[in-house]
Amino acid sequence: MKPKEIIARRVARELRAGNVVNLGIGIPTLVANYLPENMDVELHSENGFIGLGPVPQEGHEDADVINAGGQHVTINTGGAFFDSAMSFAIIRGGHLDITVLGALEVDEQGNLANWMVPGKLVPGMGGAMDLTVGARKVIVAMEHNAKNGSAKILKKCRLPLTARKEVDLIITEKAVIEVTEEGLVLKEVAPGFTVEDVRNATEAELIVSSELKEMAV
Amino acid sequence: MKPKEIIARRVARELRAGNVVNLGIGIPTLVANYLPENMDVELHSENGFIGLGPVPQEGHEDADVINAGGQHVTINTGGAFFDSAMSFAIIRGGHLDITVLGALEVDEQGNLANWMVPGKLVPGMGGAMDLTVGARKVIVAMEHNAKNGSAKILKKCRLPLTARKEVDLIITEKAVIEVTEEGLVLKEVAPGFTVEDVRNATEAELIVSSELKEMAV
Amino acid sequence: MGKLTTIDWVLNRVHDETVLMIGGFLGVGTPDSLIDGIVKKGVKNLTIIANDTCYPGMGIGKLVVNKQVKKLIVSHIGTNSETGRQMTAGEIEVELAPQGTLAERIRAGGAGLGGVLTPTGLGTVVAEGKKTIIANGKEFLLELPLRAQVALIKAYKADTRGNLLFRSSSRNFNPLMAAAADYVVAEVEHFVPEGDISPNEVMTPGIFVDNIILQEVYDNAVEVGKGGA
Amino acid sequence: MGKLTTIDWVLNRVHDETVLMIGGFLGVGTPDSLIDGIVKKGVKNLTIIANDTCYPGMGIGKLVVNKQVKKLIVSHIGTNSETGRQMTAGEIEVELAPQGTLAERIRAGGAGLGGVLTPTGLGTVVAEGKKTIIANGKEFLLELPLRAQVALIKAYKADTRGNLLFRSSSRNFNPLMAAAADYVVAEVEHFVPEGDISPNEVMTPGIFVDNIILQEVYDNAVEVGKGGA
Repeated sequence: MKPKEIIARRVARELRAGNVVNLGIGIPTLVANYLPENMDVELHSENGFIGLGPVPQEGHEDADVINAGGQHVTINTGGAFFDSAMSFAIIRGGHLDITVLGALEVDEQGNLANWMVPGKLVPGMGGAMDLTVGARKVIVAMEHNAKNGSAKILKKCRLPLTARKEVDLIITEKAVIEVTEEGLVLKEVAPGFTVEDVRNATEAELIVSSELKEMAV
Repeated sequence: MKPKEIIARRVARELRAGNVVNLGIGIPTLVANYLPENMDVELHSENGFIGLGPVPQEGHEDADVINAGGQHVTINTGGAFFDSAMSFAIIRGGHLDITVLGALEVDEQGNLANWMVPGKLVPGMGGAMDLTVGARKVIVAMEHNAKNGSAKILKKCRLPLTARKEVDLIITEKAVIEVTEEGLVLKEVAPGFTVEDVRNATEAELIVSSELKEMAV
Repeated sequence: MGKLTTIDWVLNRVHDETVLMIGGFLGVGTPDSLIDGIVKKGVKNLTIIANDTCYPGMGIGKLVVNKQVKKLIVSHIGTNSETGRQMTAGEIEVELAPQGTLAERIRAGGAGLGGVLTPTGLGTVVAEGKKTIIANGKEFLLELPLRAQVALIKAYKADTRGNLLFRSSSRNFNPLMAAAADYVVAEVEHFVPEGDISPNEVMTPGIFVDNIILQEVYDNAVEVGKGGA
Repeated sequence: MGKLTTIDWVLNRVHDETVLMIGGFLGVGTPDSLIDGIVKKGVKNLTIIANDTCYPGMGIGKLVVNKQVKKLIVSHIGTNSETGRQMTAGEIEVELAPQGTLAERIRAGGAGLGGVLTPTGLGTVVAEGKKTIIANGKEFLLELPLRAQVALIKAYKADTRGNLLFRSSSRNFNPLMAAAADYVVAEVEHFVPEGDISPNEVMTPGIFVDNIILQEVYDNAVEVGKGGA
């Protein structure tokens, strides 16, 4: 299995029937593919609807139905369109159970950086700051390390923050890590990796959970 | 003509085609009866619509269509219903050209008191404070004096204010008075009254306009 | 989803001291069946956030007459003499808020805003005890969000997901309250299957609505309208 | 009423230095005909308030590529490399706002609020230079309202009074912007007589809309969707 698939599969296990969930661009979007059939999760699209459905077949695109990444998607029966103020009232007002976002960096305090690299990449925060502050549970879904192998789970974020102390759970292809008041708690390690492997790939201190488990994928 | 009719007729002359107007309870409501036929004024009802139409015939009431006074009314073709946040966004956001309200007291600075008499009457402000602050033009439509003959146009309001310095024009059965930086300017006197009559019925100082006219009713 | 339930089920969430939001404007858009249920249950010391207290024997007015209310946050009580009497007698606490301010405070509660700045109420008793903030060189009052434990709203139609349509001027505060409480119940006239309300038509998305009850049959149209005449 | 007009008429209100709001999210819900008109007119130094700058050759992206923009207030520019290039080169000023904050700022501009308190952006560069306010014991950023001289929005359908219906996810910022500018123009696909849109269906009341233009025929559905893929 590719790392992205492992991550998406594991994130899918965090979702419960009835949850209202926003899936960010990239790996988070893949999570929708691994939800149990008929599990009634309400996917929210921050450009203005709830009930985000699958990508339409070629030739069946509706010009007015895109997701927040600009791709053509569909809306499920029973969904609802609304304006941007309502969309972010849902996000900010605590009506979103879970947001799943990618990250450039995340740290021991649950700080998140995922919106810019000064001097290099300034795409803008889009909805990420509101999602991170507003969602009841913030899950970071990302590959454990950067392409050059450097750590992304740090003692302290070096890039400009998206939000302060808002991350609850970090899910990578190597591990599941919970952000707690005491610091980062290693809860699960993926098959084929040891605790030491995860520690070596991580800059932040990791507290090994007394209930450490193998990561289910 | 009864005083109320004189007042309502004169107020109607202040309205222009295309104006978005809110008419308060009491004398202001009567203004709708004196608009020129086919003059396209958009009446706003703060409980949630634009396009307020006439009272329906007995037996033709729609349970869900009332005005802010709780009376059954109708909505004109081309009108629109909305929620209370939108209704007051229209009011507060400067989208209302004119509000016409009754008053207990109004003073030289354009202060208005029309929502409570301590120890006696505390109905609440309803939409009056927002209407007075938000509308581009605030017209007070009231009988010149209280039932006991006492002045209602004062040097300084004694009752708790509805809003500070927001009144633009005062229309009574005796006079039309404009609120200016210099004070209250008497612009029109109704047929049958003299400037002295108006002064005697008014506590506030009145500056007689150089263009004083007979009030058209 | 099973959002449709009974009034009794809903009343399990309404106790002495509960903070309630109740939709409606002079009785129009008020969930009458739910109110009748509360009257029957007889819970006391309610805090009610609503536009008004309707008329003495109608809508929210029933709860006032039945002495079930400890505190009101409303914009207007002039149509219910009993509310005024209880206030003057010190039996009920009444916080009066300008109607547009009330709407924004409820909206802020639902939208996760810490407050809004409004010019309404400056220089009046409404400003007493509130922070004044200068923004862009102008003075505003800081008005804080309102939330409730339970919101009882009235809609015209709901589908099985809880998506709502409101009708005419019965919309008023209902969509705002739907977002601003921990537990939200919509009393509706019509209950339809998922798919009967198009995603473009929905006025309140179903994710805000926890339960739905069908309104008992009322025909108080004429009385409501005359009460205000 | 005569709200229906021509693009040329609308362009009489768009000059060098005009502050514009333009609806849309990655091109969906963007008034393409009006943008083409501005490109043709060639006015410079525009300030544009919008969610994003779409893709280089599309929607608002055309105005960027054509170097007609002095300043942007947007939540995202990552889909338009030319915007990034001009920003890095100092040719364009970009103020980035969180998308929900942008929505509330525009709404506040239209609703006559002096600002809103939001938790979004606390502890980030977004907080720089902004007032922090404690409300109910929690910290919030004070975000100020946005208004424009001209709002160019896209709707699905308008009636002669200017009442608007939006379709699907093309709604986005359009209803908010309709309330927040001195002059508001809706580009629509369908123009119908007064009465064809029921008062209960209206999404933006006609009183907000000064002029309406009919959209020229476009069929860029597939390209827009692929641009973001």
